[in-house]
Amino acid sequence: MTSAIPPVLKLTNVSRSFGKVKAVNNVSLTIARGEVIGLTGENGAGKSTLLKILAGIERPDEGTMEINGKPANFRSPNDAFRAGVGVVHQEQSLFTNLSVAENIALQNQDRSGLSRFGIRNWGEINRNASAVLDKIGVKLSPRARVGDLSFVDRQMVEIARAVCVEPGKDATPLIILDEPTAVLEQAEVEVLEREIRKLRRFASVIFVSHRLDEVLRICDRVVVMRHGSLTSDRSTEGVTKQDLFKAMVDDAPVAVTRARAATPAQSTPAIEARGLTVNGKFRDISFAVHPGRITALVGTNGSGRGALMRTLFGAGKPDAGTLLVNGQEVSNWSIRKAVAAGLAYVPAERKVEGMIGGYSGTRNIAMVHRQTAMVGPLLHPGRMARTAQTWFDRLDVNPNDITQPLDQFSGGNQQKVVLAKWLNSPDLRVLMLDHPLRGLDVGVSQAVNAQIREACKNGTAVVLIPDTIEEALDMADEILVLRDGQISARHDLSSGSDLAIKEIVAEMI
Amino acid sequence: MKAFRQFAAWHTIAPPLVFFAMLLVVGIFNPNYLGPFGISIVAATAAPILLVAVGQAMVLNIGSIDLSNAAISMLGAILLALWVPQLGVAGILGVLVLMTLVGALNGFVLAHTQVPSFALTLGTLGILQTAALVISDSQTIYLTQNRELVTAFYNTSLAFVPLTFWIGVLVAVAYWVLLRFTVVGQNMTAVGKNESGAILSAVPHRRIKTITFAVSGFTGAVAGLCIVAQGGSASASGLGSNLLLPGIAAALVGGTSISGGLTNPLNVIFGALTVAFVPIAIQALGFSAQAQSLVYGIFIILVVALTTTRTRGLVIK
Amino acid sequence: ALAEFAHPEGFNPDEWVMVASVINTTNPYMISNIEGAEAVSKALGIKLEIVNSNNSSQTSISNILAILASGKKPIMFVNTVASSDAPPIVDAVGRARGYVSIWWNKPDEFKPQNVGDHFVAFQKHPGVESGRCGAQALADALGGEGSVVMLPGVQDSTTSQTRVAGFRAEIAENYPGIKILEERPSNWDPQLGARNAQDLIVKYGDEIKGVWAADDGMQIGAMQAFENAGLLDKVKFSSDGLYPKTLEDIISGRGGNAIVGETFHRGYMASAIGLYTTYLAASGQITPSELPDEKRESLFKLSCVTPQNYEQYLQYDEPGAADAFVARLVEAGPWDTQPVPLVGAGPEVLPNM
Amino acid sequence: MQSILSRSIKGPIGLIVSILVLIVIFSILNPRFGSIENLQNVLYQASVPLIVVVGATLVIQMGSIDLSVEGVMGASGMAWILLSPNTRHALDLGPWAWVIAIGLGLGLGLLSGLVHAKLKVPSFVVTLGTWYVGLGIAILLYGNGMLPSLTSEALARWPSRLSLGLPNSFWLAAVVILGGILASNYTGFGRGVLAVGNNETIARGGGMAVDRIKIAAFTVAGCLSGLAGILATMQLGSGSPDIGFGQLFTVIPAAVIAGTALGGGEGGVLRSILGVFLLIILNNGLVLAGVDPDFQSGVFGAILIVAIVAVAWPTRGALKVAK
Ligand SMILES: Nc1ncnc2c1ncn2[C@@H]1O[C@H](COP(=O)(O)OP(=O)(O)OP(=O)(O)O)[C@@H](O)[C@H]1O
Ligand SMILES: Nc1ncnc2c1ncn2[C@@H]1O[C@H](COP(=O)(O)OP(=O)(O)OP(=O)(O)O)[C@@H](O)[C@H]1O
Ligand SMILES: [Mg+2]
Ligand SMILES: [Mg+2]
Repeated sequence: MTSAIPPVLKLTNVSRSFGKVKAVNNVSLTIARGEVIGLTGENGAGKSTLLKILAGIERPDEGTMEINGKPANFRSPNDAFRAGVGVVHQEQSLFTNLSVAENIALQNQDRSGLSRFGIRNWGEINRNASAVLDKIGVKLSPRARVGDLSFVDRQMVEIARAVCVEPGKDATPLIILDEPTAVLEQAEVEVLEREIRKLRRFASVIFVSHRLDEVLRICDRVVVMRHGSLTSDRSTEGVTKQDLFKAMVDDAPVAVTRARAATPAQSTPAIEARGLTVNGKFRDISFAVHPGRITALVGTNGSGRGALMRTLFGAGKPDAGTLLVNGQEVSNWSIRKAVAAGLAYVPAERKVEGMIGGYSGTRNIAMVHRQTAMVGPLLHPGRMARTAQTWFDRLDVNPNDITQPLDQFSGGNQQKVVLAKWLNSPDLRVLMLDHPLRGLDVGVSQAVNAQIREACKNGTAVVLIPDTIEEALDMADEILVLRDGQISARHDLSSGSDLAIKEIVAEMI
Repeated sequence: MKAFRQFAAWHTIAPPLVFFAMLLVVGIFNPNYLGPFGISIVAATAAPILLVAVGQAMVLNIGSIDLSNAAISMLGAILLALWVPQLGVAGILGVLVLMTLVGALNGFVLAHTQVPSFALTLGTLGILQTAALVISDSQTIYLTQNRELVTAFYNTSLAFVPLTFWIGVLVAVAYWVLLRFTVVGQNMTAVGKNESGAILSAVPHRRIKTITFAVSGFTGAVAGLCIVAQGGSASASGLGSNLLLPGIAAALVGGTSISGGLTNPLNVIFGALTVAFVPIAIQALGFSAQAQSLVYGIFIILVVALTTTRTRGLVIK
Repeated sequence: ALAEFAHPEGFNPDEWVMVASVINTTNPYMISNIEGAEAVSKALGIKLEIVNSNNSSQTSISNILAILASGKKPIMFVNTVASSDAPPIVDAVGRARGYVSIWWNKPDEFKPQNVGDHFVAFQKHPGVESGRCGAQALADALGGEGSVVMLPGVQDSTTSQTRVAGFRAEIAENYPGIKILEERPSNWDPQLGARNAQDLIVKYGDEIKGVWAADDGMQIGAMQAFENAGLLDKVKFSSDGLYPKTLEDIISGRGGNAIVGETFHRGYMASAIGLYTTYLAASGQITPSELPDEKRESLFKLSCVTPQNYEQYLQYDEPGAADAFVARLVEAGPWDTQPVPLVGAGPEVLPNM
Repeated sequence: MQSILSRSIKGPIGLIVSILVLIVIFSILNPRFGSIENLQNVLYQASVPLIVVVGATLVIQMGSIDLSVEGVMGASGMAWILLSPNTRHALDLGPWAWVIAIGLGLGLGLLSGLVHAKLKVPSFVVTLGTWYVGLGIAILLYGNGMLPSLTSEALARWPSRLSLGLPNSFWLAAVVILGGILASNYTGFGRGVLAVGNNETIARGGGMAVDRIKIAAFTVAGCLSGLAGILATMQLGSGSPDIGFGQLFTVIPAAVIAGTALGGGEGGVLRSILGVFLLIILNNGLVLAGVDPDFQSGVFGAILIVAIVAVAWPTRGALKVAK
């Protein structure tokens, strides 16, 4: 083909290793102008590494890269940005102490008008940010401090920042979105989808997601990575989820379903809230979860689900209402009392709240329930290791090395360890999970869900904040819909009623 | 240098290595330092620094800082000098208990009011200084009775090294065991590495902070014992009144991270030896009195450049 | 160098090292200490090491220990950072089979007589006397009437405490018309002296007629504060040490002859006396245990200086004054050298108040 | 993450209230406390730490610390007075004395910055080293000679002379503060400092010249310490290597109390200035109130604790991280 327009991106035999791990192995990829490419693959398949190479953060060991027909040899993220590559990283990379506008401007230092003679022109910086935010249809004050924003809003700022790229004339920007939807809710995903369709008019897009239906819906072409290599590269037309599975893993996972637990007749609820209120977060919440049942809390971001769950766990003081655990009313509730009463909490922000990154799997698992691994006040390293090894084997943690610091594991494997930490309880009464599948691939997600179901079977009550409504429908016996801090609807799924996603979305907003 | 840095275990062996290298260099100029006398001097000087430093290292390990621990030593020394003549061993125990409580109070207030430890312990520092002045009536308290009970710790040597230093080593080993093999120790490091994560894992973080500062207070009191053992007397601005910065420096030279979650009390032993040895080495190498401050500064920078922990990706503050 | 100094039989100067330990190298008094030590070292032909304590007891002690490790026997003069430094230093010198004299600070109970021959002497200028000098000069200049403020040094320093006691006693005994408004310890620090003086000016305004400081450093700061407030010529100052800067101010009559009283003693005299006494013991020319108490725990003369008599002290700041002093010292012995002969025995008795 | 990490004092309101409470109490104890004369006195005394705190704040905002203040002040102050009309010798370089003295501060700051950024040595120890290097330079410059004092009446009186009713020292500090605020809010450097302090890893990943920012911050701090050394020397009228004595333990607590978290990313020049005033007023007030000197540091410490606890109390929470 002798097209006058060169491809936006042309990768030839690119590789990158970390020690023995070949994170990216001999990848060749071409993206045409205006194309939206879906990139998917298991956790640790090498997606982020590949994107970091495009973004100038990692340098390839081998191979060549061309952007808009020009050889690209990025030395820094700035080089990539100037060449027209804008990135939303998987891990949020905003300065939480600075304003929205400034975060956008910092990435955009070369733009004229933002500073004159080295002096910041705040008016222009704010105007520029407003313009960009408008362009992607986000309603945010440019002056807001990023640290005060919700996770989603921050994600929007990231996207705004990425679309600021201004490659030279005749050049097409390449916008890279590394799992932008992992933290988004249904409605927000729709906003993003619209946004990507707009982007396509002037840019090419690489979109990474573990949600295969999303990939199939949004993208023109889908590329699958596995162990660092490209295993599939084809148009989305006519492709099914099962096809993608096969390209990702050796054997497609067997979908497990669980018979829903019936409404218990007589048993005491493991946890019950009566009129629970935290001013400014949620109001008058009443519900009960019985042993062996799963209750999902759905709602938009900011609807108060997270705060409610934290309050149940003793991490926040209710302003009104009562809380009953195992039928007993509790007072002066605290995290330590909650844990002693058999409660467990898997927070959404795994790295910051869920685990001790610098500690090994062994130590993380022994953080909470370690009665069996203690001799008096001393730790029993042997027993700790045996316990950890049991869980690593049971949850199939990869790499199966209980001594490696947890921050060196992929997110999915981290989540397995966090789960193990709580499941290791001798008497787990209530398991609370805030977005437990965030960022996990299909295989790992099923593994985690299997563990949740298993715990449930053993008589644990589960409170779940799911990523998607599908997840809620798949897992829960009961769904509580929260809107603006109040319960707007309840659905008992054990009666077998057929619930439509649309219906729930309507109750959310 | 670069090759060294890449050497993964460098930071674990650097503190002892740098110390012995310095000893060797000085020994070449002045062989007496390689003998028992040289060793005993360095160890004697290092003893109070070591004690203050391991206490500080424990506090740094949970991500806080204790600016008051050297003042605790000072007050401890004065109380020892006042109490030991009448009370003997009970006086020593009394001081250890009291100073442990002072440390615990620091930690308790810190944990429950959630103020920055830097500011809180600065306030405690002021109060303790006043306490030292007032209790000593601005006098040097000279031990007359029961003098040997305390000075024996300095005057008795084991393998040429005074007992005060061995006490420091003992305490360092105890803390190492505490951190590696006990629940409390594991929780301390967890709080230092990720406090939010620790809180949500039901770590009793308030108790942990109280205990850690109590540990620092206790170690400070033992340092006070070393001061009195060496001086036979104590005063508010005398021996031991300049231990704060050397203590922090020794903890850092010993590989402790100032941002928390990383320390090895055993290496702090060598950190303290190094920090104690630098001025001695400068004197021994024969720099003029006027040049000593300059050379001291350069030495400190060089030593730390060699011993700093530079784990990949670790942000150096 | 001087003509070869004749050491007594059996004293080999190469086996010995002279050590002068000073609190820092930034204070004029300490620099003068070093000068005196150098003069003695030159005169006696014994190598000299200076220890810079950098205001820290620990540094002082460990650096002294470091020199002891060199293997030579020390002849040592120590200007201690704090009283409590004396015992461990003396103890270490004893172990190194050397000799030491301590200047200015030691615990009262720690007496050379009770320790042994290696602790040759404790020496100082009387602090009470110094305080009395300052009080007299100041009170007389005010005509016996008026309010004064005091700037002591470091609170737990005996030197400062004795000077303060002397000042207060003199006022109480002889100047009923003088009122002491306040004491503000200023840690021997000129800047703190200035800051405290400023605060006192705000507090008392022109009620302050006189300022006494425990040393000239703090007085220099205080004078600057009063000058800034435009009050220098309305206030009188007295202090201790007759620093070169102070001398200049007296000569120039700064602030309408603001400085009315000073004391005279020089750092080089202290170190020379200390080192020479110690040398005598080291070389066997004296046996400390046979000396009377006043030579073991000694007070050396301190002169009151006024704008009227300062000229007679100028000779001691001429170039070569230290060498000249050492020559007289070797001639007359440590207890009888002008202008600082031995005048009494310590420990200083604080006046009853 | 932010929602759970220490949300430091929102705005300096707690601090302003603390200062006002102190002012009221001290004025009741001694009416002279509120006089114009004392205002001038406080401003005069605050001017040196105010200059230093601007640099210190930049460094602390970046998550580092600069302990070298006192040494740098000594070196620059000594260099300046020896090159200005003084009692030692006749050498008088006029404005060049300023350039050379501040240049010395710049050099020392550059040294700290380079070693910290390039050799990756914790700033705490590097600057402990530069402290002694600076002090050592001051001592060597001082040598064996006599105390150098200013012979120029004009220079010696300049700091305390009043312009528009306030001492010149303070005006100098005000210019520096203004510069600091502008640099902090309106330059890439100032914003970079905040970004690095917030998250160095992200800053590096985002292609910011982190090392350059770090070196620049230490260099600016060095220059300002140098300037402060000159001012302190002028105020005293004589040079001393110890001219900076006590500044470190005014300036860093001032910044920290004012909410410039030692971890970086928070606080600001304006707030640190309030911190300096809190400490200076506290000291000045204790003297004016006639608190027994024996108890001064104790009362100081106690009030400090009460003040910071009062400021931090409303932000307590089960999950707040307090370092
Ligand atoms: N800086 C690094 N050092 C060492 N190994 C690394 C590094 N970054 C990535 N890896 C490894 O490279 C492999 C690919 O990681 P990458 O983050 O690219 O996967 P991914 O496909 O983005 O996974 P996920 O879906 O979880 O985001 C993994 O095995 C990972 O552990
Ligand atoms: N950092 C913050 N600053 C101000 N308001 C906040 C902040 N975080 C949350 N909120 C508000 O608190 C309320 C509850 O939010 P929270 O994050 O606790 O629950 P949630 O958003 O429903 O949880 P999730 O994100 O898991 O769905 C919302 O009104 C939200 O706007
Ligand atoms: Mg990834
Ligand atoms: Mg949330």
